Amino acid sequence: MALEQLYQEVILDHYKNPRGKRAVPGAELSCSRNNPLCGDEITIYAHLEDGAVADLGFEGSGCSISIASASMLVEAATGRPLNEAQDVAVRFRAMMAGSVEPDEDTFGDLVSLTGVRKYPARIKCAVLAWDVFQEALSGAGDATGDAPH
Amino acid sequence: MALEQLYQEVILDHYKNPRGKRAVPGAELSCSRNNPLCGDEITIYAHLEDGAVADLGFEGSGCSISIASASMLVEAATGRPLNEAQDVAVRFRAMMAGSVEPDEDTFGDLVSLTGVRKYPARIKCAVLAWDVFQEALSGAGDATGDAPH
Amino acid sequence: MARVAEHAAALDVERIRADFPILRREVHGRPLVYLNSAATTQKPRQVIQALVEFYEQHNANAHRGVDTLGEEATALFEGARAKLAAFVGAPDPACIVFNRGTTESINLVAHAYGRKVLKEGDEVLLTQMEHHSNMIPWLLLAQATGATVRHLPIREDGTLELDALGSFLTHRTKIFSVTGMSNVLGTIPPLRRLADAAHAAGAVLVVDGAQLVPHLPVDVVDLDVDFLTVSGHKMLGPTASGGLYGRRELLEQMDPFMGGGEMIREVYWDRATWADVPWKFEAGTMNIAQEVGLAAAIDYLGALGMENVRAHEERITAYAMERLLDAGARIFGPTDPSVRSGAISFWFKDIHPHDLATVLDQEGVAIRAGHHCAQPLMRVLGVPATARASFYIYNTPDEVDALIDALRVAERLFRTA
Amino acid sequence: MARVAEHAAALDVERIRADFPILRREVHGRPLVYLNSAATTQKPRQVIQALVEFYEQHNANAHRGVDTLGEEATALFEGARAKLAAFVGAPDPACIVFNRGTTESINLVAHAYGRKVLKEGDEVLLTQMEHHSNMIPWLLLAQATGATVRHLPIREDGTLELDALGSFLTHRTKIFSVTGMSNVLGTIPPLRRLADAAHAAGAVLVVDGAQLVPHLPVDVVDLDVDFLTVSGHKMLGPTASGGLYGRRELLEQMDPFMGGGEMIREVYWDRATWADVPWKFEAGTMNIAQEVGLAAAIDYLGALGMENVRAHEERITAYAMERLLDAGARIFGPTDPSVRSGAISFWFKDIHPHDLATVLDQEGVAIRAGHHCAQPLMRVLGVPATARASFYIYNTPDEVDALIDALRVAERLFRTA
Ligand SMILES: Cc1ncc(COP(=O)(O)O)c(C=O)c1O
Ligand SMILES: Cc1ncc(COP(=O)(O)O)c(C=O)c1O
Repeated sequence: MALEQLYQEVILDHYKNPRGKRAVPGAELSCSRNNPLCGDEITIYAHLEDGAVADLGFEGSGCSISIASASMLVEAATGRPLNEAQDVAVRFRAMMAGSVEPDEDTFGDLVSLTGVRKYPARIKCAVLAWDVFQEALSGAGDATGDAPH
Repeated sequence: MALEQLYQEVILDHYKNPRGKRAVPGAELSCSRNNPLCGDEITIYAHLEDGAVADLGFEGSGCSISIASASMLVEAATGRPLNEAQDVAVRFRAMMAGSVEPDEDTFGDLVSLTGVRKYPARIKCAVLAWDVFQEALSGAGDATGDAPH
Repeated sequence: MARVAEHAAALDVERIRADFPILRREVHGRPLVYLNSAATTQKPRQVIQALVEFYEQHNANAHRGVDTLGEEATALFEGARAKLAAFVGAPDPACIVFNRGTTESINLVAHAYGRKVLKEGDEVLLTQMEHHSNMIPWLLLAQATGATVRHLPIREDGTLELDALGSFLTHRTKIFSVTGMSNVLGTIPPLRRLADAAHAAGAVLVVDGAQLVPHLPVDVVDLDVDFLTVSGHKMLGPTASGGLYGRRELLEQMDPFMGGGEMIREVYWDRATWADVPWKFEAGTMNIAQEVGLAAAIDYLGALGMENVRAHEERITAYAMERLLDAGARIFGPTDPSVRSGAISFWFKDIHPHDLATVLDQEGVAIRAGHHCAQPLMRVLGVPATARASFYIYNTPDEVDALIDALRVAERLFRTA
Repeated sequence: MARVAEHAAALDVERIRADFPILRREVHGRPLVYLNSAATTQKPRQVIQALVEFYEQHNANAHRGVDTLGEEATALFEGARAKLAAFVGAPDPACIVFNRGTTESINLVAHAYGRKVLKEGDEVLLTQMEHHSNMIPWLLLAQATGATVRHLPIREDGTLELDALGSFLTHRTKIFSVTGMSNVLGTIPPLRRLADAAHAAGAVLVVDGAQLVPHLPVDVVDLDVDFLTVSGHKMLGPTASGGLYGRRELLEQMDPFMGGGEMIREVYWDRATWADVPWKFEAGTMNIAQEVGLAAAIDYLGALGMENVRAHEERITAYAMERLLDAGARIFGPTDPSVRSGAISFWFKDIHPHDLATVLDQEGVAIRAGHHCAQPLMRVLGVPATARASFYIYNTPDEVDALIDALRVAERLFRTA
């Protein structure tokens, strides 16, 4: 049934027990963004070491999809070299847009979010954390008007 | 047939041979107004003596209905005491609005303009000269933005 | 309010429903349960038919032709103006300016009245429960003029903090703009009292009527308001229909808003004079068919009787609130159905409103989730968003039951294991 | 232009006419001969049906819901944007702002771009043949900013005095706004050349596309225009449909026009940030159904092919001009059908255009009489008003004959005895 496909166990698990839901001490990069449709807001904190994402965390409030997606982002990107982390983000967005097929090896738990593709209004929820993450990495977070308030 | 009722002989006659189509020498009252729908413009000149409309004239360009109506106005109002002239104007407007029945004794040639009542967009043409006349009499012509240009 | 309900006739909701083709639709295999009329209402066949008839029989530009179609279109358009004037109790159709709805109307007042009247140091008073459409135009106006925008607080129960009115509404206040009915809380402020207070302070009262006019009998003379906005799409009319009531003297003093064809009297290379009200505010080709459609909507509501519309909504709101509270929902805004509207914002079992709306949609139930264009109010309420069910003439108690059943489905899905 | 006609397929006008219910109407007992498409066009059943289907199946507010109807309405509305973008050759749907048409679009540019850019001493260049909708917004802007409005003259034959361009378009000119096709004279200015000249002078080129877009293939990239307005109601679409194409960088720099719901990102009591383009310019509930109807109109025109539309109009214009001249009419504007549109203004036997239109209407023939929202141009032409017949895809040579026959009736009626 469609609902169970959207709200898969793994999503609900990430929602209820989000990984890395905390401010990262000593994070050099941080960025905040909201989804103007629903008011959800996610802040991402990243601490870099030797060109890799050494520590990653997030804070914010949101629906199950946006929180689960943020939690999966933490799992998927922590420990990766910067360029690899950026690459995951690009490919995740492509997967949500439907131009890349889901593949468990590359995406792990993230595959569960493809159920959202059938709900256009919710895709924004799934990519919100990734928007913020990419903005944080680009160091652009401070330059835009979207800094944390 | 409808057209002949709108464009009665007497109207076409006033249109082609308008009475009083001239500036009145020594007119104390004058006023100009346009019909924004079509750009027609009528100027009315009135010279008063002993509380009566001693001389009346008009200038301007317009369709057959607006010119004929101006010409009939000159005929109907010239020589009348001010209050009587004003009264004719009020009653003519009421006739055009349909609230007063046409009556040859009171209105003379003006009765021919009731054919216009079936053409709502043209009623403005029939009352244009009368608008200007009433404004001229009220002495309001100079105070409004509608003075001749 | 209670008085209204007493002598009101019950609406024949089954017959009403038969007039709304979309209510026969299914969503995800379930019959559509449309509980989102505060966002926009559905349209009865009479309104759709009025549009079809206009385009099939009378379509022409209004106020421009002496041809038959042009005269018919003009008569229908101006006839719609007279109907809307009568519907809100306006003394004269010339007090009604047509446009796209409440947002355009408030922008019009802010621009054409506000820019003329406001000076640095002046104040515009709003309340904490306004829709963005009754906030942003004033913010932009304040930026352009140096005036300040203030916000009358609300109480815990979602009503206005009227005790504070005296300190917020002062001689500096030139414009007091308030919703006639909150789209989030359902609150119905005491407009006549606010009008009297505004006038005593030397301000004009602007009423955002987006939610008010569709749901309650309104008389601008009794209420003594200076401006009232109307959103046609929220009262059975087409999108892009509606307008602004304005006190005639005010409309006449005001500058134009948009410039263009039809709003002029005489145009020269370097200057122009304006048409009489209301046409001074209607530039270019207007929303002709849409206002003709709105006239059909007004006929429809008029035949039902606005007192009966209100009584129906009061009843269904009472039932919905009872069942929602029973089910464990937290309701924002006044809880007495006789002093509030049928727009019920709630929070249910800590399920995020977005998730709730998605689950409900799977069950065929359409509600709205989000900040409802009232972000600052959400901060006052301490929530990022709410779920909102809203009712209109076509909703039934059975649909309330369907809402509750769908909430249970969501509850099961999100229950912490 | 001639090139267009050569490889164009003839329109199947009888089949087209069958799509327009209103063309089966009678007026004063005569079949309707509608020669007023420059004022507004008639609507094919496909467009009417698109409206009906929207209201019967998908009606909801766009961009606000996660429910099925909300998503469908949003997809249809945004789909219409992509269609309009493709129709005018815009590189990206984000370059299309929806609104009521040309008048609102020009007001938007004057307000959101003009107020930001213009300073005292700057100039806005128009031409002598502009519609009031392309004059008044600039006049109001000039009053607000201290800028000056100038007007490029026209020649005797109704074309622009391009030799004077250099002295009118200077470094002081910040905005050059010109009609893409005159609604009075039919003139089609050389837009690419004007765009190049504007850009060389450091100005932006705004094109009033009210008449252009419905009648000629248009590509904003080829023409290199900065803004182009679209009036949906003049191209088979509903009233209150249409919008503005704007170069993306310009739209992004611009201030908002109207404030309200949906055009924001974040709202606080005392400040707000704006949504991305194009939504920054779309406040409150939009003309959703209308733009969906316009999409159906674009599909209809696209299926015919705009080159074929143009070729048909060129042919019928040639025939009408020949017959009008034969009948003794004086025609304003260019006389070569390959460089002009099918809007033909004329003066006939010294019969006032108003009288002419009334007589023609009695014969079932709808034309427009008046100043056509171009009072200053009338003064240049030395007439208080003109009669105007204008043609579109559904008009036939037989209808030209009906026009000429009706003119003879007027001639007999007004013949000086
Ligand atoms: C209270 C309130 N004000 C203003 C608006 C905006 O009105 P419109 O959609 O007519 O622009 C709405 C609805 O969206 C509303 O509920
Ligand atoms: C050349 C021209 N510009 C502007 C307009 C006004 O456009 P709209 O009716 O879309 O406001 C028109 C039509 O009335 C026109 O012909």
